[in-house]
Amino acid sequence: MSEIENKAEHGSMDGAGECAAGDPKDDKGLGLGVIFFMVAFLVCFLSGWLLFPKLLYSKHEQPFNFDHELHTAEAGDCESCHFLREDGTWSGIPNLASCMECHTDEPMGETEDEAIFCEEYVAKEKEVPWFVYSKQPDCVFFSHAAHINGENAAGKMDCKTCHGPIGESTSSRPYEENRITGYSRDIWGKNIWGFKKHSWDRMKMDDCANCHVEMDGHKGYCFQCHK
Amino acid sequence: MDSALIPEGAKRCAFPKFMIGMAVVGAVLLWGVYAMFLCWFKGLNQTNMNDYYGFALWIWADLAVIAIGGGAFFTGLLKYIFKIDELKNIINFAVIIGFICYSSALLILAIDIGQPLRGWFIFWHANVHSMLTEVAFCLSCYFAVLTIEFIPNILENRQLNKVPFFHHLAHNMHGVMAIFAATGAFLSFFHQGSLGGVAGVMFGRPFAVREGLLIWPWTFFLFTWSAAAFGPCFTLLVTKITEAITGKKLVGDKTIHLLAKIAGWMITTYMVAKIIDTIYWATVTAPSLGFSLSHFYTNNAFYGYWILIAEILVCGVLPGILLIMKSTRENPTTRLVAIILATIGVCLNRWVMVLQIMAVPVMSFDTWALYIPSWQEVATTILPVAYGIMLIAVAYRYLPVFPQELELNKSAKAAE
Amino acid sequence: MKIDRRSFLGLGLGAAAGIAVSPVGVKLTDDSSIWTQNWPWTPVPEDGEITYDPSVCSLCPGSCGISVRKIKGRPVKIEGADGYPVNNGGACLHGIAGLQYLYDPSRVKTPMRKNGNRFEAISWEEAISIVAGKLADIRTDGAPETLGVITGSAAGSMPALFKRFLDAFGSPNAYEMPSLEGNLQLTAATLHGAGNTIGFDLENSDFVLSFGAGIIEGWGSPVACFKANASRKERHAKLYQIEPRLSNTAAGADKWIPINPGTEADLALGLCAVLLSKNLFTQGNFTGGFQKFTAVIQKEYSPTRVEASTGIPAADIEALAVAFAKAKAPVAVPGKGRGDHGQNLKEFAAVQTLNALAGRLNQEGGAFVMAQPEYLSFPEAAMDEIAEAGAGKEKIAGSVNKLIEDINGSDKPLLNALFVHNANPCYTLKNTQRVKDAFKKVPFVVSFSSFMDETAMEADVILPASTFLERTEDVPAGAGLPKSVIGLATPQVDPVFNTKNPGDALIQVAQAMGGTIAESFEWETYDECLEAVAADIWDSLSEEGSVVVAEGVPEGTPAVDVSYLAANPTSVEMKGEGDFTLVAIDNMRLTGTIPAASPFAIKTVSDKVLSGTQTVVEINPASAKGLKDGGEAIIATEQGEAKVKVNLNEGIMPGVIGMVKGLGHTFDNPYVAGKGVNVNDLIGPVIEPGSGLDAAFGIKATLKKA
Amino acid sequence: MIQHENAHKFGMVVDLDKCTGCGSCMVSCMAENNVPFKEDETRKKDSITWMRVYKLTNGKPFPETEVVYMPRPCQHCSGLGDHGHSPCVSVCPATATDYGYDTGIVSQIYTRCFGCRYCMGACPYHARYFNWWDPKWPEGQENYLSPNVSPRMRGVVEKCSFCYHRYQLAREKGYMEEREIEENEYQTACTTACPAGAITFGDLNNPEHEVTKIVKPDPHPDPMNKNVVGKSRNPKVFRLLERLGTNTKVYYMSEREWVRKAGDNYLDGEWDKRKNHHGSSSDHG
Repeated sequence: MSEIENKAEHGSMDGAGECAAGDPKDDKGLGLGVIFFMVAFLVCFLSGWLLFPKLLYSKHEQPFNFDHELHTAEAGDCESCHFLREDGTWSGIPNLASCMECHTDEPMGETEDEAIFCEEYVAKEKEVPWFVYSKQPDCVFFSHAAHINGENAAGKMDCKTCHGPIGESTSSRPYEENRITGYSRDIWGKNIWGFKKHSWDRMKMDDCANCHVEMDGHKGYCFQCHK
Repeated sequence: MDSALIPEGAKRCAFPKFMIGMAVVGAVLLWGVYAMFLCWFKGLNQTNMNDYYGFALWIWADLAVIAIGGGAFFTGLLKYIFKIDELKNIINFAVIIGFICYSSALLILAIDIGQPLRGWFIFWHANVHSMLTEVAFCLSCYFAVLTIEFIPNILENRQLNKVPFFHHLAHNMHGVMAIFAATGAFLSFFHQGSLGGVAGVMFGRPFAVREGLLIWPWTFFLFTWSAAAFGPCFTLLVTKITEAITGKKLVGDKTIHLLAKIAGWMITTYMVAKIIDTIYWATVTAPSLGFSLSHFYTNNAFYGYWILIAEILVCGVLPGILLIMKSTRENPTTRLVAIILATIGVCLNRWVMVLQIMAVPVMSFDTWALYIPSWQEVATTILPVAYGIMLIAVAYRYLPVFPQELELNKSAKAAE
Repeated sequence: MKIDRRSFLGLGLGAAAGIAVSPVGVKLTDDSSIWTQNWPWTPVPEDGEITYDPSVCSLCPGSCGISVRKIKGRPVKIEGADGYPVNNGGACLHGIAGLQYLYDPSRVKTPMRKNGNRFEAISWEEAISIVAGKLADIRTDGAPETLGVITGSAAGSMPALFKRFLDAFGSPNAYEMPSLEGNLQLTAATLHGAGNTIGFDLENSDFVLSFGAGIIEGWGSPVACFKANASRKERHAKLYQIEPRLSNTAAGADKWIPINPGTEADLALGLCAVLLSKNLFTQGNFTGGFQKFTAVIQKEYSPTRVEASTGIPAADIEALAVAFAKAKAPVAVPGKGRGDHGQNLKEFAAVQTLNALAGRLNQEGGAFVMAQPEYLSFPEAAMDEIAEAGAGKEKIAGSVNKLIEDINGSDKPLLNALFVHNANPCYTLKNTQRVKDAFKKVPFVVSFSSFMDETAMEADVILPASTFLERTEDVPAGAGLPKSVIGLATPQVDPVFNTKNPGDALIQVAQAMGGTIAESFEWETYDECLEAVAADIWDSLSEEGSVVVAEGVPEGTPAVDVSYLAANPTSVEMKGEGDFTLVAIDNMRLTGTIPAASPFAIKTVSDKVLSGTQTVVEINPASAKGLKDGGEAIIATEQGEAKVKVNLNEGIMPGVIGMVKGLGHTFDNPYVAGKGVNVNDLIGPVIEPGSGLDAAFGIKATLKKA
Repeated sequence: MIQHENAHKFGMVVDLDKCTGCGSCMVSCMAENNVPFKEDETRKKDSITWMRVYKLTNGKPFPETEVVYMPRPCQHCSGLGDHGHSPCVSVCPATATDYGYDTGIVSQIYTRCFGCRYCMGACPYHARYFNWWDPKWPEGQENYLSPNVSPRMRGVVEKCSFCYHRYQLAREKGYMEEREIEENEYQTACTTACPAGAITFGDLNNPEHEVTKIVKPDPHPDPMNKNVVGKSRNPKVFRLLERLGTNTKVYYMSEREWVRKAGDNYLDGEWDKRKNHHGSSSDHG
């Protein structure tokens, strides 16, 4: 037996002695400690799960409500407003000019949203500062053309797969932005752990990769989607 | 005033004296910390690195501390696996030195990368082909192992040990230490090796590239071997220094001689391998790529042939011989010379395998690139040294690091 | 109930454990790294629809067609325009970097007035009225001829508009900065009669004999020259470069013939002499005493004599002359470097005469004698009697350099007011101090500069000009081209700052002055003016973006008047003393004139040319005398001295120091100014008798270790 | 790694006899790719130039001196034996750079890179640059930045991408018109800018493309060095450091022997032996 261990034994003896002396107080202290532990644990655990996600994201209302359902009924399918330009690049959210192909500064309907649109933007020829739910960071190059005009099945996807049933929405939900990263919450997904039920619940690189693996058996090379 | 914490029966200097020492070293430490924050907040433009010197002083320091920290795993291996029980007298200290070296290595890495907050990508988005990935994984795992190996020693602190739980924990950990020692040895083999691989796989750099076995270039094995060989020398050196400072004999000669002897044979065998490797590289590998040896050593005074001679003969073969010959090994002076040379030798080897690689031009119309580190680089490189000194001081003062301390200094006690 | 250590321990541990099993840790780790990927201080360029718009670059006389790529109307890249008659696709680095000039830190952002020695911003109205007021005073004093104008070139509607202003105002004092085009016109006037210019059909010549012309260093229309030069490989055409220094042109040439600096004219005449004596020349219609010419040349420029001055062996000279005469389509090209500054008429005339003797005038692959493009027709300028009187007066000097000399020379102010447009004489002309002194002697200087450059800083009022990307302008294509092309620069973006097209500024000044001057400028805007005066070609110009007004080999063999050379004009001598000859080098990556090189261009400059803030000079190791490569040295001439670094370079004649043009700017732009020395501070002008050109190709200098 | 039956292999050949060293390629690259600039760019060892033009001399004294300019973009190595393990890709610990087996282009992803700079050490061409500073543009100048290439942040490595974004845009048009893209639709910024037309860019796997016609790459490993694949069968064409087996996709062409020799390293007298061999091997090319 090495000398350390000898000493150790010895040390523990008087340690035990002390314990014996102060048993009652110690127990209470320990008990109290346990209670404190439980309380602290519960508080932090719950706030981590419930409060933190709320604090992490800031909410922004869109400049005014947009009724997709109405517009699809009036103007036709998604492509009639969100289209590929002649050079194959994606037009994204329509600019004021394309809205004014139908709209004038005279409202067509009675909704106050349209009124706002006509007065604040059409009349003043100001672009609408929409928040883009599906906005990807600058490092991403996403080719809509490849996904809707591509060769195989993979190249003929419908909007819903990634964007969800937004075409059926009658009002604009608030845009949530991650305070740290500036990302739209739609990228990481509603669920704080990033779990998803539908294909459109999340728009992270992994989601692209998974689909690519399914479709062409390979998640592709970096430059395919990065710039 | 802190006597309650000092191991029973052990004599330590007065607390104020101790604190003054700590303050002095602490000042150096703070200087390093300041430089560290400069690098983190202002970026690596604080260094003198450039696009030719992507790897520089820091990476050298990294490789060096990990090499000389190799004493921990090797001594552990000998003590727990090969059951050379004599080494129990130095194993604690070897572990502490290893712990210091590896924590320093990790710290330096954290400063060295351009995007510290993305550091974890190396694990999350690991590229299995990269030697650096292998390094990162093994390094951090082995650091965990070292921590575990260090814990029982901490728990043996007089006060902690009074807590029955801690006491038994320490006791049982001693028991299972063999498993950790084995794991440690295994991990070390790979990260020491892959650090060597880092250079060896650069097939765009004729000064570094080596052929090898499967995916591992010869430098992989050379680095592992050299770490095992020179690591213990550093352990011995630090022990010697600690003894000098404390004015006490802390480890018995028997143990010292044994470890020195083992180191000696390791060094000698390593040098044989290293010399074969160098000759093969100089006469086969490099020429096959259009480079003669003179290309690497004759452009400037700093990277001249002297560096090759110094590394291989003066700081390699010589200490090896000094340590295998009984007479010189057991003569304190020659032994000291040997372990100092050996420590220099392995650091020199790491220097060459990092900085000279960057200095040598590869394109026929390219130029040599020399570099002088900025003060921020120097300060952050000295930081770990200061931190090491402080940790050793604290450990020595409050932990029963040297089992033989009491017995070896009985005579002194009696004299009082 | 007592709260002790253990309670706090519990609290801490509990909190830690609670956080640990919540998403906080993971999310924060991930988000913090994503934060580093989108740092708010790293710009994110806005995306949008991509469009391409054509225009013309007027940064240099090259006048290349450009295509401006825009995102949502925001220019992001300039590229060469495919199919443009001058450059067809390619572009030079300065044009490609053109967008940097839009947002240049040294832009003049609004009209300025000098108050004491600092500028203060004023409104356009105020600026215009100040200028108009001053000028009115000058006229009431009855000295309209004391208004002068310095423009960058004589070509195009803008200089014409300034000239017209002088006419209406009543002054003959219009001056242009030295330029290759100017030198060629002067040469043509001397040999072939006024109104002509000379073009060189490089792309069809099989033997280009270049007298130091930087064919791939910015001579003439750079990109056109690059293309012609590149095509040599397929055409198996030869290029011989005669130059004291291994320039890039010399490096790319089939043969580099080192020659003593400034003796190119001697060699050209020497070659003429050989052709004459060997009877290898073609009988063209030579006038002005061909016999006398023959006699003089053969006597004064015999190979042996020329060997003495040029340092080229007589045998080589004869061989060269024979090779030149025997080639299928040879052409000799004058104009050292960019052919603008430090040139002499003697050399230009001699080289063109060599072409004539070799029968290369108006031959494919030869030298074209072309009429200067006449596409602008201004209505007669209205002139009152003050104007009539002033216009009758004698022009002060024959050239801008002489003008500066005269102003400094006279004790009373020769000019009461001076307009400077598209020029930076206080940087570009030799002995810049002398130029600044002259400017100080002019009571009222108006600058039309886009940038707060060395000359603008000398001005009393600045009417800031929009850059070539912000304004309309007709751009006649570059000097030395074998065809004449007119391009149209159009605004690619609204003026970034409160600037105007100089044409508009001038029109407003004229209208503010009223009377006949206003009558002479009865246009609302410059654009309207241009459309009117360029009416003949306007339709195609505005639709195509360019019009080719002359192309192909001109008809007939032009007369060659050899009287100028027959009189054997004296060659200019180098000033100063010292055992070195300092010569100024044109470097493609820098600009010797305006505007200064862009940050991108400066970034490409070799560290063997600029090191930190020091100019690096080239000398041959043979004449290094203890100077080390990369070491510091003091270069001294009679004009001044400067601290430089030394680059030991085998590609330069022993005894010659090469120093690059285009460095040493002193205005406020940390990316391009405050770097190196301006070679014009070290070299003084030498006016060539007769031509009035500043012919100083270099100066004697000493170089000592610092 | 997946096999693409119709994979491209983009590469270029630079005619050094035509290159004038004018610098258009460098600036076009900077403007195209949002490359930042500093006040002092004369320290070339920390000056970001994806395309750098080197000046080579034959080392002879006046007046025999000769000079040639060599533009050096990223060489887009396909690595030993052409397997796609380029010197940099194989060492990147975080997969921030990969080899596109479908294009042969070596990527660099700035948001993945954490700045260890191992790739820079591994690259013998110094084609990789580190962002030692935060990129800064004089006020207003960020207005000309292009959205097709994302600006880099401090602390990451960047390099030439063969203007991959131009390939992306060309393909978008291709998808739109449901066709393959043409040779001239994807050209790098340096290629289109070169006033001398010294650079030819295209698909080395496509025999129709000009670059392939000039280079005539040998698909079989070099009998003298199995690591070398794609050696040119044109005796005037060479690659930089070909002997290392990096298998670059940037080829150079010159009539001058000393220039071709400068492309690689040779022991004394070795060049003449190899030269002759090259000559013979070029016959069947």
